[in-house]
Amino acid sequence: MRSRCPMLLPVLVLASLIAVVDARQEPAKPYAPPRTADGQPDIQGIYNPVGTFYNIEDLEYQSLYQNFKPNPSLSGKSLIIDPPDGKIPYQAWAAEKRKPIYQLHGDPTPEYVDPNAQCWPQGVPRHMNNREFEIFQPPGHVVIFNMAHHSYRVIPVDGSPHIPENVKLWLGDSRGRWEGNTLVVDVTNNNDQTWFDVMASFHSDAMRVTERMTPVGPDRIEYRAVITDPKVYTRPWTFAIYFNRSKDYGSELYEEACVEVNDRNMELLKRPGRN
Amino acid sequence: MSTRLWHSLRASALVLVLWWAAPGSAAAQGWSPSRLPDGQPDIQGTWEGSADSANAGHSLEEGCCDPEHNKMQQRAATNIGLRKQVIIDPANGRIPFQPWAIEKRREHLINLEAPTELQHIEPEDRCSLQGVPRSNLRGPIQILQNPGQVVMLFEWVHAYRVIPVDGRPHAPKGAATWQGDSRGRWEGNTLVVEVTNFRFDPVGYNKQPWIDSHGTFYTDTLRVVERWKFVDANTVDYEATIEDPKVFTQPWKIAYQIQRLREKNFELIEEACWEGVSVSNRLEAGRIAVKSGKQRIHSHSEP
Amino acid sequence: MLKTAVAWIIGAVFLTAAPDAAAQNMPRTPDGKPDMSGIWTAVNSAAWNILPHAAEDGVPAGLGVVDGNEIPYRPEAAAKQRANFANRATLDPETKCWLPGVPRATYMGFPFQIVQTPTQVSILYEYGHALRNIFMNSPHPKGPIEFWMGDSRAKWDGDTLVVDVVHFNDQTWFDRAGNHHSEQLHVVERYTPIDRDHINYEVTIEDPKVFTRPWKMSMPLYRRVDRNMQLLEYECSSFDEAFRTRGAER
Amino acid sequence: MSIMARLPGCMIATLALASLLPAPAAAQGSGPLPRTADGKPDLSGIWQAVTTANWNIQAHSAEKDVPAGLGVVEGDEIPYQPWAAAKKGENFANRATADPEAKCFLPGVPRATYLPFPFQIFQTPNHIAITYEYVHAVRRIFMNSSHPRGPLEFWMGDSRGRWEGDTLVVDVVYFTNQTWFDRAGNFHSDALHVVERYTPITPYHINYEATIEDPKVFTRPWKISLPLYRRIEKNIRVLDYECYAFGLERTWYRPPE
Repeated sequence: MRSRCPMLLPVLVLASLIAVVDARQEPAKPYAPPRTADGQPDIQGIYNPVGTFYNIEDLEYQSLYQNFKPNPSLSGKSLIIDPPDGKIPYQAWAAEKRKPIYQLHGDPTPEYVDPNAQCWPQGVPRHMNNREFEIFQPPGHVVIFNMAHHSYRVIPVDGSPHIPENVKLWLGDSRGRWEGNTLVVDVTNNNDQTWFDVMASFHSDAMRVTERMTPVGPDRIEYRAVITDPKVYTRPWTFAIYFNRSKDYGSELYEEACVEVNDRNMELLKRPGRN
Repeated sequence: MSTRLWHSLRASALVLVLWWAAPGSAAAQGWSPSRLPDGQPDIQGTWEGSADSANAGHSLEEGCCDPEHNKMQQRAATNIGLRKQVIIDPANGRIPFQPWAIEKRREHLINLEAPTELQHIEPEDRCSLQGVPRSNLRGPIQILQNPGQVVMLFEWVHAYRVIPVDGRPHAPKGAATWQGDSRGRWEGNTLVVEVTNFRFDPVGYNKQPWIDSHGTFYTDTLRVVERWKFVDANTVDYEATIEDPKVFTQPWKIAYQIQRLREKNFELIEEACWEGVSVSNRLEAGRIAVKSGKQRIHSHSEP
Repeated sequence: MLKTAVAWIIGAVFLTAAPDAAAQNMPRTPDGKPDMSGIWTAVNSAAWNILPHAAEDGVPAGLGVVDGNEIPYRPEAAAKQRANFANRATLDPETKCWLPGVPRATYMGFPFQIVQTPTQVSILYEYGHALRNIFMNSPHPKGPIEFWMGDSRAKWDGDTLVVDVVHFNDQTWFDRAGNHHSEQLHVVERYTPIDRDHINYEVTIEDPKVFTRPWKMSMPLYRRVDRNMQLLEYECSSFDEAFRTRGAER
Repeated sequence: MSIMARLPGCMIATLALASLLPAPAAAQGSGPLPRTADGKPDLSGIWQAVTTANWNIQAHSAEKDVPAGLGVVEGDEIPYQPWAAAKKGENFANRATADPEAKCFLPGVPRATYLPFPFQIFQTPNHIAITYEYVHAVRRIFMNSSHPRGPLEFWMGDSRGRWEGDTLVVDVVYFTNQTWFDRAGNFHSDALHVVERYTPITPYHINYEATIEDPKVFTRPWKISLPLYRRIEKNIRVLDYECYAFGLERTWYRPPE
């Protein structure tokens, strides 16, 4: 995480630590997970992300999407821990492009419909910030299975190179490595069709994401994603959530078809004068 | 549980067994060929139908050409008709069409003379594959052999035939092809090839090979059995029995000789027919002929 | 890096084994050469685009087969490729069922059969029954000659069949994305058996009229092991569409 | 255990003799099979069927843009009940729109296996996952555990696996009646029961068989079989093919050129 002014760095680190401290109940000694057969820290299991799906920059509006009341107590809180204002550092033209979505986000026209609502893959890091997902670690890989849209992401941890640059993929091309008990994932080759939430928080196909997943306890993983996109943002920004191991879900994710049953939803959007 | 390895072992074993079964007839008479590793007689080289079958590809009954046609093909003006009767059964040398098929063939011959649609131009002039036995009547045939198969390469439209001789079954009926599905076996020095699964166009009969340019068509029940009898190092007595109960009144047989090309290091060259063909002027001529009522049947024997 | 990779991956197999080590389980012809006779297929999406490409409607994504992921076009040739791409629906010679040329015939997704003999190796392609007769240890005829599939002359370099191909016309493309060449195209193919069921197919392409330097593509070829595998046909000139256009041509 | 081991010695010498021996139960193939710690053949890796079965699982001639194929159905005959044979003909006639693949729906089993796209097998002792490039279809094969109580309907069915010697046997039930076996209209009902057998022949080939049973549609079970090829390209990856999004990409927010 490069910041423009080195002096600022310690302050930022301090700030993110404070944000984390109150949430952490476990003892100070760092948690050491068991190992898989091929020596990876074993973080397998089904998790629920604790973040938000609706507006990562302002948690007050989480509920509008499902027509509940806004929650003023969360106003101003954001999942973005850097920059400190919790906002995505859009370049001027990009901030402008996003404005119409604010008026329409409750009742969007097809052009402004959230790609997720059309069952398209949610992209990185959003597919970690949605609903239950499973971490599966076969030899040499970490594989994430989502319940939503039966999407999956394969993260090889074998040191192999990325695919050629101009092959753009919905969930990008991930390469992972273990630094101690933290999985560090470099995600390149992202296409430009996914958002980070319902509010058209978009990116270009030059986006690169560096994720850090650190198990801090048997049932909790801290997740940080540093997002870089010189075409759309003025500087890199960092997004932070955590995952709780799901106790009630049982051990098997089932198939959730989306496209197959989505024709009806798409029809709802196409109201007169809207399609 | 059939494994790839197991399958190939079993197949090659079969050929060995097959070969031992018939040594007697080879030694009895004629040519004693050199043998390939899998026991097949070595018939590799380049071959071509002899002069007397030269025009049979155009018409198995009449041969082909008239003086003007020959000039166009830079052939001797007198190179007309068949030197030697190619159809040996029935004895009259005519194709034993059933009544309805005679009518259909006439229609083809009339359209051939004054084509107004692409469908009227016969498959060979549209650079299509010729099927069997007609592929063998069109220029040089290079034969290569590998364990378990005989491969025939042609110059015309870079066609080829792959003839397994390892006893494997025919392809399923549903996978019909223009060249038909060949399966061969050796009886002494005679390569016997059964060909079925021919591609059949039930509507226009023109998106399938014709047995000759004179409209000799067939249906999905066509079955051809070829006998390539290698009488000596340079001569094949070729015979083919053609059978289609829906079109012909009886199986009929053609026979002629095929000779080894003596030309040293002869090489097949690329013959890109489809890339160069243009049929539009033929259609233009056909439309003019029809408009002026000058339609006649295509023939070389009538005046 | 490979050793650590192997440590992580007990299951996955990286086929970067040196060809010689693996080639000894390769069947051999009586004259001691690797016997590549059989039916083969390239399994990739190079037929659509030999460069890396994302998925499109009907077009699977592909990692590309060109070394370095870049074709060194001259400026005007690069412009022509862009124009070809824009009009590929009508300009691609494949849409007219013309012979595909070399090396495109190898990776069209259709099987092809290698018939190997000491003096001649013939390759029979299911697509449009394209045929290449590769003559061993003999010189090209004097040019200029223009063939769709070029004139192929080969020799053995150890266990690798090296095929030199010249005398092309300028009508064929390398894929459906408009990558093109001139009649001065010179192709050198290297067929190196990795083991009984895989060949490493490497092609060097040279055409001073179109490219600033030679460039290479490479891909594995897979021996088809389907039960009773045989070539069938794709007689595309007989399909209605090609049929009709030919009739209308002047 | 070296993965790079090849078949010792030369194959040719044993050709004549070996063919007289009974078929070897386990696969001798070229080179010993890679195995996991618990001794099972390791099927992990990226695989692909190379066949025209997705056009038509039965033998078929070529048509425009449709390559010919020998078919993968054993005996090349599908034992439809009379009404079902008529329905299949109707499907074939309307295949351009009626085929679920035209609408980018999940392909079902066994069709997912022979789509012209690669898929990756991740193998662990009690759970095998298969991730498909086509519309990121996924199958989770839970080992040595029984199907949950039905009735349930999944597009990709519920898969339970076990090993029989070196063959992975996968029992799949709880299908919808929405998927087809190919683009030629071959269909099934929600009573479909598929038993897949993945038998590695060499480190690079799996013999894939699927027995198909559906008392509502067929008069008897029938079987398909085809080889799967391990993809050996260097750095091969399963990519993506999100066909329902083709032509709908948005550009209103792309950066100024």
